[in-house]
Amino acid sequence: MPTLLQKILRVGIATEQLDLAETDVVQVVRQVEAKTRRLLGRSLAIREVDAGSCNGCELEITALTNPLYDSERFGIHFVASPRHADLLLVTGPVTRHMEVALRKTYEATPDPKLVVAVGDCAKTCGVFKGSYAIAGSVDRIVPVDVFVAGCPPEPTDLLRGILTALDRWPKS
Amino acid sequence: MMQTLFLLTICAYSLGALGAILGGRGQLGRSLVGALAAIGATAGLLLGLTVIFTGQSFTAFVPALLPVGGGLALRLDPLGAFFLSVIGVVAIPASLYGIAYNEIYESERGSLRLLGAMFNLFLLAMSLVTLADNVFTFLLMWEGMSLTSYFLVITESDEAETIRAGNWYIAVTHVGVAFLVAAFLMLTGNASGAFSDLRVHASNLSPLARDLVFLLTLLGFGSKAGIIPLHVWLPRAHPAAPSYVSALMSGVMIKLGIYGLLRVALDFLGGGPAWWGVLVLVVGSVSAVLGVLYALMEHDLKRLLAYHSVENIGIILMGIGAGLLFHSYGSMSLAVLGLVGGLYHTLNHASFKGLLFLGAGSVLHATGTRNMEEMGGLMKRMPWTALFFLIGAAAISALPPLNGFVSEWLVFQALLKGLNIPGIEAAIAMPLAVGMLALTSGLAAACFVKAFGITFLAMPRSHEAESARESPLLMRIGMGMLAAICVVLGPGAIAVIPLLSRILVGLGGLAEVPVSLTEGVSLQVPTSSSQIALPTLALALLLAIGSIPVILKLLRVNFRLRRSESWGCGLTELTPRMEYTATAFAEPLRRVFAELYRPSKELTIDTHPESKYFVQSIAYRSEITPWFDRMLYTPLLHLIGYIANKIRRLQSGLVHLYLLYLALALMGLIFASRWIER
Amino acid sequence: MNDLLFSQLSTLVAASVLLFGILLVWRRSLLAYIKVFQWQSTMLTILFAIVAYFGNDPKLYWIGVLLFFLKVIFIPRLLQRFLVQIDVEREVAPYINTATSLVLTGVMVLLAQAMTNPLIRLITLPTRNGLPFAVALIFIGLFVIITRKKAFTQVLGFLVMENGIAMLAVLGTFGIPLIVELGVFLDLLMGFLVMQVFVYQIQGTFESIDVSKLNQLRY
Amino acid sequence: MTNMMSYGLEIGQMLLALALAPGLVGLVRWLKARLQNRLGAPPWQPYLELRKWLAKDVVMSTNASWIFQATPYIVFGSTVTVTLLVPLIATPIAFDAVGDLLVVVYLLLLGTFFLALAGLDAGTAFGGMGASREMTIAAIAEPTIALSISGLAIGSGSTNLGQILTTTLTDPAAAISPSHFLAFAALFIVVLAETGRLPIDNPATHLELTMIHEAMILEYSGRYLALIEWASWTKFLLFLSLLANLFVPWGMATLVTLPTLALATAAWIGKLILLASAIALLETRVAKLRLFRVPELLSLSFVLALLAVTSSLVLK
Repeated sequence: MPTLLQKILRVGIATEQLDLAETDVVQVVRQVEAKTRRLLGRSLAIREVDAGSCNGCELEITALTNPLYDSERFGIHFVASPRHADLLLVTGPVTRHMEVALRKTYEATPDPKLVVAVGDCAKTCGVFKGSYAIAGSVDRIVPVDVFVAGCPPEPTDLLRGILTALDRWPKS
Repeated sequence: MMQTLFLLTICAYSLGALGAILGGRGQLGRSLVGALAAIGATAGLLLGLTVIFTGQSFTAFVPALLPVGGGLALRLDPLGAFFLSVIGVVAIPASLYGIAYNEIYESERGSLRLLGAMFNLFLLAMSLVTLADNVFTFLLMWEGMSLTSYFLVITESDEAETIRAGNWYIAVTHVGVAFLVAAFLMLTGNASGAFSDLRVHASNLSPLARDLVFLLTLLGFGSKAGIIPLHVWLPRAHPAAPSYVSALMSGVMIKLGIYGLLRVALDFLGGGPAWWGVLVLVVGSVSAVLGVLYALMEHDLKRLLAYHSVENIGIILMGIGAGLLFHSYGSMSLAVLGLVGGLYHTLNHASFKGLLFLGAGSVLHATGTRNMEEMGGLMKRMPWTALFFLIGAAAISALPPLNGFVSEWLVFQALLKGLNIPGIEAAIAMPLAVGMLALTSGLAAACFVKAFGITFLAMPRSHEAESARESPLLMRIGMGMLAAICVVLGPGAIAVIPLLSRILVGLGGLAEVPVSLTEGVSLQVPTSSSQIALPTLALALLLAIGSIPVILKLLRVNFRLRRSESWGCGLTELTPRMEYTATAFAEPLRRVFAELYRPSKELTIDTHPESKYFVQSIAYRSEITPWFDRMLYTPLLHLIGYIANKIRRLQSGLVHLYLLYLALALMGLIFASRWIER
Repeated sequence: MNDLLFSQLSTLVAASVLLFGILLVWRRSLLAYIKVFQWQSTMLTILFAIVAYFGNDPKLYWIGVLLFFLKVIFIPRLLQRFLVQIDVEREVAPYINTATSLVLTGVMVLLAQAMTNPLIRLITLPTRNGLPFAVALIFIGLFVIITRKKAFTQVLGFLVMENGIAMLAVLGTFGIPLIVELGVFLDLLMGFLVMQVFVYQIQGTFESIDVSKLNQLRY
Repeated sequence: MTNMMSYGLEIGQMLLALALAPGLVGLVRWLKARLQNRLGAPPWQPYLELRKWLAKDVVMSTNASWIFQATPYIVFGSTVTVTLLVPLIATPIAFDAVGDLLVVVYLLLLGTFFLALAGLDAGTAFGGMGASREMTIAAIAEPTIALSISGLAIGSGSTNLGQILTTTLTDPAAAISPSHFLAFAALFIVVLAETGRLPIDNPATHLELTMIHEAMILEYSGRYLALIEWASWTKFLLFLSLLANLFVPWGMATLVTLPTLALATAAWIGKLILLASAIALLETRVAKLRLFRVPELLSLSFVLALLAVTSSLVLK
């Protein structure tokens, strides 16, 4: 126990502070925070759907929750059920096996909801294009609000994508 | 007035029995037989209530009938009247329910005549047990009750299992009767068999004889009540009997064991040393915990309920044991607390267990199976049955503000007060009893989540469940009556409890003034500030639950609702085979209590001949043999079988030899009687 | 008031000594056993200090200090080194499973209460209320020795039992003469060292410290 | 105390409990984030979540029945009723006469019972798994609760909450008795189990197979989810308040005047923050137990409670 506490104290807060240099990243982050606050009461629940990706995108998405990026500070967190989600984060070229699953996940999410398709595969099916196992890009299965390009996209891009999607949140 | 009610009870039941033998088929016949039973039960209930309210006993003496045993002596005092009323509470709905339920026996299955007649006679015998005022009448009616219920158990005699259940029942019951006869013989001595003489004679018995009488009655009545390990007949006989008969047997008949125990231990013997109370408490705790633990492992809906009867008898006995313990220490007001807790639980158990058995019967009627693994989704197909079963399930799980909670609260309070009793046996027994009672109620809640959830919720697991239909109106009325009683007896406890404490007035040296357990709308524990006001609580709860939607509406919360498939993690189709089963639901508890259950496991995996990585089928089989079967009854049956085999040598088939046996027995008896004379 | 405080404090600390005994039944990792023993001995030292302070018995301080060095520092350190050498981490599958063991522990405590009850009524020492805990702790130590398979755990059981005896002594008589106490310590140390050698031997012979394997010696 | 004031106090403490519950959970989360070297969401995050859920649609399974719809109301309603029964800032309160400690426990069991049924209602495997686990843990935690209650009831001779508090307040020496201390330890373990905290259940998990509480509510959304989560947060606050007030009642108001109430509220919140920090620290320190180790932990707490009762019997 004492060793653990010592370690915690020594490391301090690992999350990158916002008031560093006024970089691009920080601006994005600020905007996300402001927008989530305005639109969702600063609470955005994300359900991640891996529709056949190579897991490259997942690695970056996971990075969003680590102490460095700590998406939780903006009220963005990942949930275990689409019933709890506001936004679906879909990765990968949609394989034929995952087609139904993706559709059902979309169906299971309560309105209002958003879909962000992550990675190049999600838009163009990438190198998997034309394979017999592929059902098509994400937007052919479910309506997509925003595509995030990149193979894989960086966490910053992900945040930017989420931010853009939030613009489409229905005004009540 | 009382005379009329009494005669009406007797006549209605007798006519019912007669009518069933003469006709009793067809819609009209069935209705007539059932209605007569209901009338008899109503009259009995009214008679019981009259005696309780006026506090005056009702007596009837017919010396000409049964002259050998001292005549047919009947007397209904408040204690008996309470149990007579309990019979009425369950018998009225059960009779009405039976009218519709019996339709399945119109065809060849079982004899409707026998069923109707035995049903009425069973009710009559039970009623007269509470009225009996001498030993002979009591034992005769007790035996009549056992025999008629035996015939009711084997109604569906085309099934081998039913016959076996009947055999178990009749065997255990008669072992019990043997204990009772011995106990009553010791109690009677040279006196006449009248109960008033018994009271006098009991006070002259030596302490050792009193202890022996107590033990014999505990065993005798315990076998009827279903204490562990004498409960083995319950999980066998209850599923076999028609459901409304199970409701009566479990709701009422086993309670007459409690009646007998109270009558002898408290009334005749006037209480005893502390260890009587501790013994009853221990027996009660063990029955309660083991009953519910084995109930959890059952997937046969009616067997599950039968094991719960064992559990609830345990809870009743815990109250009574605490009462006897306080009685022996002379703290009479606390003794009343424990006894009232036990008695109130008797009434409550009668109502909710009756209800649950009727509900299980309704499910059986609709699906034709008792196996929970083949049910599911009945909520939408049988909404009324589901609602009533839910009320029963909540009541038996002791959820406030229903009736089961009140009686468990009383028993809890009695046990908590018991912690203050000096003496090391109480200091050890009481905390364990508190823990076991709490464990019991927690496990009961878990078990009824299983029973209700698997049976009624989600998707149907079989074709039968899929095509189930709601039961006929009369069956729903029967269940509805009991459900209403369960709800009313919760907050209504403040009206019933004073009556219960009045019943106990003067019994076995309890105070002549009824102990007040209520104050205003509160239930109040004597010599303590523990109290609950159930009506206020119920009101607060209803208000809290009811006002939430209103407040949400006022807050303009989003009320849109969309129906969609269940979230199955994106599965193509969620089929009933993927649902959680009753076995799976109980699995964690089976593991937790593995040391007790010692389940046998058998796992067979068939793989493809080419490669062991391709599994073709997996079969899993796990069985639990209750330890009392394993350790007590199996050896016992072997022993009896062994002895019977030896005795077979006596059977030669020669008439001369049999005559010799007769002569020898006669001579032996003569000598024996001379020896007893001396 | 002083007596009341003495009584409450000593009982409280005695109860916590017992608590660590119960924790020993619950835990599984051998390293945790050592920690539990260390904490228990610390509490025991505090108990000695309390009795020494309120009972005006300065020599108990000395025993307390000795106890601290022996049981909180020396033996745990030895045990830890020992653990590294035998390279076993967990007590697996005791003869009686943990949940049942814990319930049995509860029953043993009840028994201890029942046993000491007449005694408590007889004596007037302010520390008398802690006596059942001491007896219960001895039972628990014995129970651990009986039901656990690893020789290491049995050593711990032995140590805990010894703690129980020390607690009984300090609560029941306000400590025994120093020389006797020293003798007991020496005894304990010898016993401990013997057991250590014993465990080494088992380890060397069977490549395991599972005592249940000892029955192979019959063949 | 006049009637008017005592009922005002009841309503006041109910509103206070409901209002503070999300904040308390947010505080634990924030502290945990800090201990994980993260910035974390601010403590008021749960309020924002509530607001969002209340604005969203509900999606309900086609398999589900009215049980699914009634459960959130029953769970929330029973929790609200409990907030009336538990003395939070002042003692005695008017509802002491309505329900005692046993009623508190059984009312919460009522919510658990229906939540488990709702878990089964949609017919999904995870819902059933959650229901089964929740009921298992609730059942085997029950003896400990009952025994801790008895341990408390021996001293005061009653299960009446007001009476227990008054007894402890007037007899501070009892507060350092071993039975008090042991009952606290026992109840603390049970509170962790009942409110789904580590090491029994991980409130932050996303892995269905390790879930207990959350597995039952995977099907819920929108306002239903808001009600259930709010109720479970309130339950957490209530259990912590019980722990704080039953064992360390000092600071509670015994007279109803504005200054004493303000002081008592401050003391209560202080105690809650202390306990919440302890839980956050504990959750950082320990790992989740395997499900079948949980009964062992609970039997440990049972032994502690048994010890609490018997030692207070011996001391009598």
